[in-house]
Amino acid sequence: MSESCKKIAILNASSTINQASKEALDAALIYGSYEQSTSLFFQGEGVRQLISNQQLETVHVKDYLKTMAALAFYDIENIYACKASLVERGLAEGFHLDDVQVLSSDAFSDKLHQHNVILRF
Amino acid sequence: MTTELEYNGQIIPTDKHGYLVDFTQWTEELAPLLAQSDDIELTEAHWEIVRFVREFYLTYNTSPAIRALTKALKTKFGEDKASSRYLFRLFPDGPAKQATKYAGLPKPARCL
Amino acid sequence: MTILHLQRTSAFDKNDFAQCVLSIKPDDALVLIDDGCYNASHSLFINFKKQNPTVAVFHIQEHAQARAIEINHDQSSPITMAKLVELTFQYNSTITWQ
Amino acid sequence: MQTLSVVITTPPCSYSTITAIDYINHAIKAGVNVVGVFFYQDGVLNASANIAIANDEYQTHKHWQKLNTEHGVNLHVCITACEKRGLSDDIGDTVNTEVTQSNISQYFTVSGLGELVELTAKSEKMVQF
Repeated sequence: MSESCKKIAILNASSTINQASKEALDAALIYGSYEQSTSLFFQGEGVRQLISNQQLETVHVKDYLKTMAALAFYDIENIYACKASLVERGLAEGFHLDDVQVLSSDAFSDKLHQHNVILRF
Repeated sequence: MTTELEYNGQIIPTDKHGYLVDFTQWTEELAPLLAQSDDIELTEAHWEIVRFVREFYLTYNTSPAIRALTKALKTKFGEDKASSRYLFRLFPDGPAKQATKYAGLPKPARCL
Repeated sequence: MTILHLQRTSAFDKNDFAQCVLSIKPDDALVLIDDGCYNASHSLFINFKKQNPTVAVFHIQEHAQARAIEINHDQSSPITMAKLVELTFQYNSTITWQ
Repeated sequence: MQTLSVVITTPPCSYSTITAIDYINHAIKAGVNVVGVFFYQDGVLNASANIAIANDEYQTHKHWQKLNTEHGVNLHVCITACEKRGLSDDIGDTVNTEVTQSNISQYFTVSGLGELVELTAKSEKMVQF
């Protein structure tokens, strides 16, 4: 598969306590572990996945957000959040991840356009 | 095939593949017992990986897939111990599968 | 690179379309599919058309017809499923908004 | 030849799935090589061997079957997503029984997310439904 130099974007659009969000992360980790260039995008309700101090275990949901801290081991270094989505929801940029790039809608879309395959969950 | 381990008069439930049902019940004494079912005797080299995998799980709430494992090992132990060849020599059925079992962690997802 | 945006949900029900319109660039195209056809009369769509008159917009004719949606052809061009397959290969990538 | 893979995330009883099947059939008619279909999230429910839909409704499962048998389209299901939803290829693989059974339709291939990566690499285009 090394001949493929496609860039993969996983566009996260579901809120935190949602099976779709965990399965999106699983897909991203697989692309990463197969050495595919992979980026994570958070837009709409998806931005909620980045907010710190969420306590998923309180409602018996496995805290997959902790797994995001391991993204670097999967060579996933590009993480983008849509500023407009944060503002619309009154969310401050208090993330549980360090390397999130918050982008205007235009810049966010520019980044998306640099990818060959885009999956939205 | 058993669905529990007996240790020190205590019954510790395992799933049908031999993994602990509750990872918090694990103690270091259980590791050799878990390895025994695969006919593996744990050496210090095994232990390094088993402890590492458990720590990874406790930090990130997931067991590392092989590539992530080698990458993470490289930072800690250097190139020699971070090759998948080295890991497969220690854990012939797959380091992700076996090291997690002895570390008392859940069976990694089949598709990962 | 260009993106073919496949809009499958109605903005009267879900907010995917709001994110979709924010992500469309001038050389992209938008296709209204399934309940996405309902967006033709949504203010988001009408404003989008005003601000981006040159972006190609299509809808699957059968999907609009099935829902008794009349779409003005200068707002969106009716296409068949066969044409959608063609479009898939004319753009660099696709995003499915659903 | 143009190559295409499709990702399905909608369940068999969703009308959205009909659109996906329609799209794949048109791709085949246009001479596109459909390398594979990957079922993920609730999409894996399409692989159940126990789907029964009244005769006067759209037979989603029969259309998948036809794509596989008549057009050789590979239908891959993510086994982890399956098992979470009660679909398995090793039912009965518990204590005291050697018999394994499957409730996954024979027209589907049990795969993992690695197959999604393969399909991505092997196809010119990837479309999600």
